[in-house]
Amino acid sequence: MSDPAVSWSRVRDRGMIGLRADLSVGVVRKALQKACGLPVPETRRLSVRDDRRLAWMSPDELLLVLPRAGTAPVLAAVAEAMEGRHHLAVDLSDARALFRIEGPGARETLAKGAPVDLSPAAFGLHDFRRSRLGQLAAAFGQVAEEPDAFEMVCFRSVAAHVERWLDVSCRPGSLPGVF
Amino acid sequence: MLLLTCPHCGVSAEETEFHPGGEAHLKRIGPDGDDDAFMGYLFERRNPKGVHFERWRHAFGCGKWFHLARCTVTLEVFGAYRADVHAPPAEIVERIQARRPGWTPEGEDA
Amino acid sequence: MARRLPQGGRLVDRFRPLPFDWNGKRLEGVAGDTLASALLANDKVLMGRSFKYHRPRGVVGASSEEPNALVAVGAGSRRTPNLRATTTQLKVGMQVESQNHWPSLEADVGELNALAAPFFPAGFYYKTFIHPRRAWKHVFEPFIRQAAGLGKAPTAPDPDRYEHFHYYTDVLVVGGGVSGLAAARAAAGAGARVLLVEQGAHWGGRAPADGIEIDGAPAADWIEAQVAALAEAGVAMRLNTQAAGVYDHGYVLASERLEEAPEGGPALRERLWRIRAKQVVLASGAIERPVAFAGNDRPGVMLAGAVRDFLDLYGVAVGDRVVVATNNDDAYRTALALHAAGIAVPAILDARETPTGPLVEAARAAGLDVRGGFGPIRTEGHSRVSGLAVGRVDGNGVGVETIPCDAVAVSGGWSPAVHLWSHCGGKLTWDEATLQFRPDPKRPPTGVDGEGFAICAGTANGELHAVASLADAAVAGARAAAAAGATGEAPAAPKVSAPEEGAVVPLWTCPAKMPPKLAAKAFLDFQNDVKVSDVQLASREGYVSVEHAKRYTTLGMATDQGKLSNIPGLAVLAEARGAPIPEVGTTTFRPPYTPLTFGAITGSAKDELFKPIRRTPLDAWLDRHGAVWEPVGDWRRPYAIRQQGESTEEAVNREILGVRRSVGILDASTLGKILVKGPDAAAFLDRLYTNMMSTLKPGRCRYGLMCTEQGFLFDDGVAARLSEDSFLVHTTTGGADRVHAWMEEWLQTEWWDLKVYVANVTEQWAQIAVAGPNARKVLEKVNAAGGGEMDVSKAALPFLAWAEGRLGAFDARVYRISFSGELSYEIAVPASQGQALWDALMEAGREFDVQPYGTEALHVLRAEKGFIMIGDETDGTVTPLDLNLGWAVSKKKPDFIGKRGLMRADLTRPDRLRLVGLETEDPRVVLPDGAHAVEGRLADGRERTVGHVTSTYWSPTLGRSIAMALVENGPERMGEVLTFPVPNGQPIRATIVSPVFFDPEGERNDV
Amino acid sequence: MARYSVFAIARHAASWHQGWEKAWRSPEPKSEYDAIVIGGGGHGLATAYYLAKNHGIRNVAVLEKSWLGGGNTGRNTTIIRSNYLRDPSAAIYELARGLYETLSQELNFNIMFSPRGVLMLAQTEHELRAYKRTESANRAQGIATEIVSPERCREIVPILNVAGPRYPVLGGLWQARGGTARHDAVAWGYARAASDLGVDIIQGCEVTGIDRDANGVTGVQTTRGPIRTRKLCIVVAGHSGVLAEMAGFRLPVESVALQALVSEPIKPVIDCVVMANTVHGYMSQSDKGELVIGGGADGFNNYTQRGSFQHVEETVRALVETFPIISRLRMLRQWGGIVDMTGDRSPIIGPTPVPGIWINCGWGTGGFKAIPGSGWATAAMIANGEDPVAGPFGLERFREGRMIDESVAAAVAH
Repeated sequence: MSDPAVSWSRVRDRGMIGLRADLSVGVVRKALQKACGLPVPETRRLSVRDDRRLAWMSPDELLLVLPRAGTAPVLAAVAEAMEGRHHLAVDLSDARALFRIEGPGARETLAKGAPVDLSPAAFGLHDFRRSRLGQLAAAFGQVAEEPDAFEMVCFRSVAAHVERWLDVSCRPGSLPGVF
Repeated sequence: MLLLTCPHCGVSAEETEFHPGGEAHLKRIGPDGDDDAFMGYLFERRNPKGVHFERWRHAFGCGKWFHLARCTVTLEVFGAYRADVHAPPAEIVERIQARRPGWTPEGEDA
Repeated sequence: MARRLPQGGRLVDRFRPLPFDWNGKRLEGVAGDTLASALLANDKVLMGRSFKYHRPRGVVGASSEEPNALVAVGAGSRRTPNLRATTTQLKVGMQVESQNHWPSLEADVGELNALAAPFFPAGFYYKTFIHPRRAWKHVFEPFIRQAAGLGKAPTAPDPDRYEHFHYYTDVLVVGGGVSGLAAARAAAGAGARVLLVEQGAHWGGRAPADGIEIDGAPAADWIEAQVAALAEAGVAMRLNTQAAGVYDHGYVLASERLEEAPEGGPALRERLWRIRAKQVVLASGAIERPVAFAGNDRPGVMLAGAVRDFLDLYGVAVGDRVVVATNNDDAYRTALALHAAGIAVPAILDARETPTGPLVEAARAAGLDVRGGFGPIRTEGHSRVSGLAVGRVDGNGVGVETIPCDAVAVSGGWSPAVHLWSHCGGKLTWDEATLQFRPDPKRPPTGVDGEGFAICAGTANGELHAVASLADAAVAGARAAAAAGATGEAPAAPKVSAPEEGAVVPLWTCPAKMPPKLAAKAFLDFQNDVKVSDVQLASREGYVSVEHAKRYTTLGMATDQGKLSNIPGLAVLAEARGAPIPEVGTTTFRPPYTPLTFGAITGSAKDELFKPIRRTPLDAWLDRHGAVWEPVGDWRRPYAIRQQGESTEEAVNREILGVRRSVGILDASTLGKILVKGPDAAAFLDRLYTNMMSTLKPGRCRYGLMCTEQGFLFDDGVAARLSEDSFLVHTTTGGADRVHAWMEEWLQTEWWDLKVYVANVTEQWAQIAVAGPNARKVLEKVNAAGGGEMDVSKAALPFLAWAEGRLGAFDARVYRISFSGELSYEIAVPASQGQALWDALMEAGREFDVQPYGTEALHVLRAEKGFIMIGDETDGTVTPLDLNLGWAVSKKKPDFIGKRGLMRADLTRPDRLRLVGLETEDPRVVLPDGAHAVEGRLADGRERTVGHVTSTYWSPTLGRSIAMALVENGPERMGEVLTFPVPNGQPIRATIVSPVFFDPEGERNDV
Repeated sequence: MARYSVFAIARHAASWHQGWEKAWRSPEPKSEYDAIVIGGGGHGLATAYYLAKNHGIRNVAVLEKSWLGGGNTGRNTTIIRSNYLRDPSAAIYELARGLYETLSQELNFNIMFSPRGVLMLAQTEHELRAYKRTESANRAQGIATEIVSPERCREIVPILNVAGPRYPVLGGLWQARGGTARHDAVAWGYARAASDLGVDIIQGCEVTGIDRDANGVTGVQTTRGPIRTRKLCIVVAGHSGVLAEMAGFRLPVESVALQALVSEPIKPVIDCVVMANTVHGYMSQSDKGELVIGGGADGFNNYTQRGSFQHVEETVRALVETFPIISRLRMLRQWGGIVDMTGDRSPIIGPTPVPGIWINCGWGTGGFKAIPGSGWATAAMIANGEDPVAGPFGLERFREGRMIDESVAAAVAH
C-alpha cells in the first residue's frame, strides 16, 4: 500500500556492463560511444537513448544499462573497439539490482534515504548521483519528468532490503510535501 | 558532520559519503628502510592543532581517493586535490596562507 | 484558583471540549490547549515533584524552558515519560500521569527528603556513604537509584514509526515568532531558498499579547499576512518542528512532531529533518529569568511572560490574586493583561527604585500598586502559594508585609536563547547594560569556508525591544541571504510601534544579599533542587570553575538543560567568588536544544530494516530446506542445513561425513571475487600477495596470502589467472570489500603509475563447491544431462587448474580448488543461474546421496586438513610464518606489502606462538574455544600461558576431537603434552601434533 | 584536612554549611619542584597522588591549563572493567579495577564505584569464540569473568532483545566485578587527597614551553611563569602530540573525537553495563537515572570536542535494536572528547627520548577505567625508573612491532 503520489518497481529484464577506461582521452570516449550506442555522459550525468542508459560513475568508470539480450554483443563490441587500449569491461547484470521510482513524490521518497539535494532546482532530468540510500550504497538518476521518474541501482544481495525500505518509505501520507 | 567537495566528481557531499584515510603524502618505507624510518612511516603521524593534509576516499560516491587540506581546530577546509601527487599544489598552499598568515609548508615539516 | 475565563484565548476553541485523564481522573480541556493550559483550567496547579527533595511543583513557564511540569503520556508500549506539559498538545482521550512520587502526587512520602534538606547540601554524597564499603552498592545506591529518575520507561517495544528526511537550503530560519517571520521575509525577498521552522503549533509567538503594532496593523493581523505571503513566496514552513542541534558546516537536525497514533495502528510519529543550510538564522527568541527567593519553587510562582501566555493564548487565569515581581517593564504587560481580564493584581514589586515609562504609568493609571525597590522575600503556603512576604530588595530579608495571593508572576529579565548558536562553537559576550549573554557576532560558528554560517536575529540576538528586534531580524535575514549567494534586494524591515521600555536592573536573588536561612530555600534549578546556598557552598569549597560548580551542584544538568537556571546560577556564583559575571564565564551548551527521541534518530532503520542482510542467490532455497543461519560479515550463511527432527550438531556431522564418503555441495557465493586487469596486473599482485603471482600460468590457480604493511596476515584466497593481463582474486567472505578498497587505495594513492583496473564482481556470480570422492561423477552427470562439453577429468582439469565453458546447460567457470581436502570443484555461474545449477547438482547428486553443507561443516573439514581460517588462526597479530606458511612468503621478491614489517624484532622473535595441532588425551573431550595452555608461574604468581586454542572441533571423520593452537615454539615441541585449565573441572591434557589430521599426503584431492 | 563523614555533614548543617574548607589547596606555583605532572585529569592527579603516597615524592605540582577533570575524565561513560585479552592490558586494568574497589575509603571521598557488572554481548559465532578466548585468558590472569548463556543475559538485563532478527544474542562475557564510578569525583577525590599529602594543585596554568639542557629536561614555561624540575610527566590526553612537539619528539598518536550521550533520567531499567560491540553501542544507567551511551569514534584528526552525528546515529540505532523499549525515550545531551589513538589502540606509558620526561597517553577510548592503575604504575616508573605493569607499554614497542592489540580478529571467517 503506497502513497498515490509515488510508486516503485523492481526492473528485472536489464543487463548491466561495468566499464573502466581513461575517459579523458577523446579516442576512448569515441570508441565507447560507438560500442555502447550512446554518448559518454558528462560528469554526474546520464546518457539516455530509448532503453539504454550510460551513467557516469567516476572519472574512469561508466555503467551501461541496457536490455539483457544486448549485453553480450556490447561486451564484444567494446572488446573490439578498445582493442589494444587499457580498459576493463565486465558483465554486472547479476551483480546489481535496478529499481524505478516514479511520481510527484519520487524525489521526496529518495530524499528520505539519500543525503542529496533532490529538489527540482538542484537535481534535474538526466542528473545522476552515486550516494547512499540509508545504510546502503546506491546510485540513481532522473530518467523522466512530469511525472518524475528515477532509476536506481544497488547491490543485488541487498535488493530485498531496498524493496522493504521502499515499501516503508512510500507509505501513504508520509511525504513531507516541500519539493 | 563535515561537508566535503570531491575534486573528482565535483560534488559537495555529506561526510557520510566519505572515508577518512589519515595523513597525506606519506613516503612508503620498503625493505631497505631502517627501523626508525619504518616506525615513522607506520605510526608517527602528524597530529597538528591547525592545518592538516589528509587523505579521504569518496567511498559512497565516485570511489576515488583525494587529498584535503583542513584545519583540525576550526574544521575549515582550505581545498581538495588529487591523490596522485607528493605535495599540495601551489594554489592550495596560497589559499592556506591567505587564511592562515604566517603558516608555511616548511613549518609543517618541522 | 486557576480557571478558564469566560472569554479570551486566541489558540483555543472553547466550543470543542477534549476530555482527558489526569492521574486516572477524567478532566476536560478544549481544542488548542496544551496539557499545561488544560490542567490549569482545571485548577490543577500542582503538576509534579522535584528530583531530589520531591517538593511539590507547579508549572513555571509556558514553553520549552519548563523545568517542573514533566508528565508521562500514554500507557504500555506508547508510554512516553518526561514530556513537558507546556509543549504537549492536548489530544482527546489522552492518558496523562504525573511523575516521581509515591503513593500519589498530593501525598508523596519522598517529600520527607525535603525535611532532611539541610543534611543534603550540594555534593553531600561525595562526603558520605563512604563506610562501610559494601553498603554503597547494597544499601545507599539502590535507595538513591529508586528515588532518582523521574518518569518510567515504556514497557514494550515502540509500535510507532519514524523517518528521516534530507533537506538542503540556502537559509534556514529557526523560530516562527515575529523575528523569524521578518527574517524569512527578508531572506526570501532577496531571492534565497528558505526553510522556516517553528517549535510550537502556531506562528508569531508572543507578539500579539504584547500589544504592539507592525506595519500599522495589530501584530496578530501582520503575522497572518506574513505567513500567507511567505507561503506564496515559496518559503518552506514547518510548525511543530524543533531545531534540535546545530553541527559542523551548517548541518542542522530538526525533529518534526507528526500526528500521534490513532488507537491501535502504528503512526508516523516523528520526522527527523537532516538539514544542510548555507546560512542559519537563529530567531529562537529569549527566555525569561526567574528570581531566586525563599520558597520561589512553590506552585503558583510562575514567570510573568508565561502567566500572560496562559491568559492570552488559552484564556486561562493562573489565579485570582496575582502579585507581580519584576526588574523590567515587560512584566507590566502581564499585570495590565491580568487587570484587564478582571484578575486582582494586589501589587507590582519592582526592583527598580523609581520605575517610570509608559508601561509603568499605564499600570499606575489602572490603579495598580507599584512598589519601587521592593521584591519577593518568601512565599507562604504548602503545595500552593497562599501569600507572599515582600520587602526591600536591598534589605536584610525581613518581610515588611505579607500579601495574600494565590499566584506570583516573576520576571528577572530576559536572556536570549543562544543555545543553538553555541552548539557549534559560537561564542557569547556579556552585555552589562542589558544584563545578558549575547551572541558575539565576531565569533560565530564557522563553516567549511571558515566564515560564520549562523546569525542570531531579534530577541535571540539580545534585541529585546520589539522595534529594534524586528529591524535586527530583517537585517539578519538579508545578510544571511547575501552570504548564501542570493543577489536580490531584501524588502524593507517592518515598521513597529511599541511603548518605550526602561532599563533593567540586576535581580538575581531577593534580597540581593541573602541570609543563609533564606539562601537554603531559594531555588535556582527547580528540577534538580539546586539552591542559592548550594552554589555558594561549591564556591566555598573551591569548585569555582563554572564547570565544577555545575557538576558539583548539578545546576543546569536537568532535562531543561538549565534554560532557566544557568544565568541566575552564574550570577550567584560570580557574587560568591566576588568576580564579575563575564569572568566566571558560561558553560557550553550541548545539543540537543530540547530532548530528541531515540526513535527519531533511528528513523526507519529498526527491526528488519535495522541493518541490511546480504543474501546469496541460493538464500531462499537454503531457508526453505532448514538452514540455521549465522551472520558472516554482512552476509547470512547457513551454519548447517537441518533435516527433519535433526539437531544442529547431528546435521553438521552428517554433512561432514557426506562430503568425506560421497559428495556435498556448498553455497560459496559469498567468497570475494575481484577482477584485476591490465598490463601491470601481475606486477601489482606480486606486490599485494606475499607470494609470487606473476609466474602463474593462464588457466591455473594459486593460493595466496595478503599481509598488512605491519606483516600481519589479513586475508587469503585463491587467485586464478584468466589471461595474460587479467586475474580473478578470491578473498574471504568478510574480506571482499576490504581487499577491493585496499587494491584501489594502493593503485590510486601509491602506485598510480601501474596500468591496472580492478572490479569487485563478487555478486555477479553464484559459486557452488562440489566436494567429495564422487564430485567428478556429479559434474559429469550434470554435463551429460545438459549436453555440456566441458572436460572435468583429472587430465583436462587437474588440481589448481580452472576452465571456462559449457558445463551441462550452464556457461560456467570451474575451479579445481579444495578447502576440504577432497576432490573438489568450485563452479561459478552468473547469479541468476545459481538456483538452476544448484537444482541440477542436487538432481545429479541424488544417486550419490549428495549433502548440502554449511559453514560449520566447512570449518571442520578444513580443520581436519589443518587449513587455517582468517579470523580463527589469525587475530591481526599473526604472521604467515607463525602459521607455518613460510612457503607462501616469497624470498625472491624484492618487496611486497608486509615484507619490511616482517623484518621487525618482535616478528622475528624465536619464541613466537606458532601453529600446531592438538589431540586431547581423552579423544571424546573437545577443548573449549580459545582455551589457554599454562606452564609454571609468572613472577607475580599468576599462571604463565604458553599458547591458546584457535580452532577446536569434534571430527566425525576421525571419531575424535581435534584442535589447532598457537603455542610458543610449538612445532619444535611435537609430542609434548600441554595442560589447559577449564572452568570448574579437571584441566584438559592434550598432545602437540601436526595440524594436518587427515590425509597428510593430500592424496584425496589429487585424483 | 578535615575528614568527610555523615557526622561532619550534620555538624556543618547546624551552621548552614558556612564552615566547609576548600576541597584542595590552590597555591601559587613554586619556582621549583622535584616532579611536575602536566595535566590535571584523572591520570595526572592519580600519578601525583601515588608519587606522594607510595614513593614519598611530595614536592610535586600538577599543572592544569583549565579546570581539573575537564578533559576526558569528565567526558567519558565511566565504564570500569578489566576483561582484556592481552596480559599487559589485563594487568593494568585489573590493578586499576582493584584499586577502584577501595578508592572511596582510600581517598575519603565517595567516588561511587559501583561494581554492578559489565556484560559484553556476543552476537556472532566469531565474537562468541573471541570472548571464550578472552575468558580463558582472564582465568590465567586471575580475572574473574565468565561466559553466560543468552537466557542468563536476559536475566541480567530483562530489557535486552536477545532474539533480534539481525544479530541474535548468542551469549555474553560477564565480569560481575566491573562497573561504573562517578567520573568527576575521581578527579576531585585524587586532587583533594594529593593536596592533603603536599601536592600543589595549580589550575589555570598552561604550559607554553619545555626547557631542556644536554642532560634532559630542566623545567617548563607556563602562563604563570617558569618552573624548574628534573622530572616531568606529560599526561594530557588529546593534546599529547602538542606537548611532545614542545619537548622535541614525536608520538605515534592521532587525536580524534569520541562522542557520548545521555538520555533523560528515568526510573531504573538496566542495572549493569552492556556492551554490544558487533553493532557498536554500549549503555548503562547512572544513579541519576540517565542512560549513559557511547559508541564509535571519528576517523579523522579533530580537536573540536564535537564529533560527527552519524556516530551518534549508528550508536542509537544499535541500542534501540538491542533495547527496544528505549525508542520513545529521548537524548538529553551529547558531547565529545578528544582521545589519543595509537597504532595498536593501547596506551603509551614510559620514558621519552628526552631524559627526565615521561609520557602517559594514548588511552584511546578506554582511559577512565585505568586511572588508578595508570597513576600507580606511572608513579612507580618515575620513582624507580621501571615498573612491571607499565613496562610493556613503552614507546619502543612500535619500533619492534610488539603490538598490544585488543581488537582481536582481523577479519571474519570464511
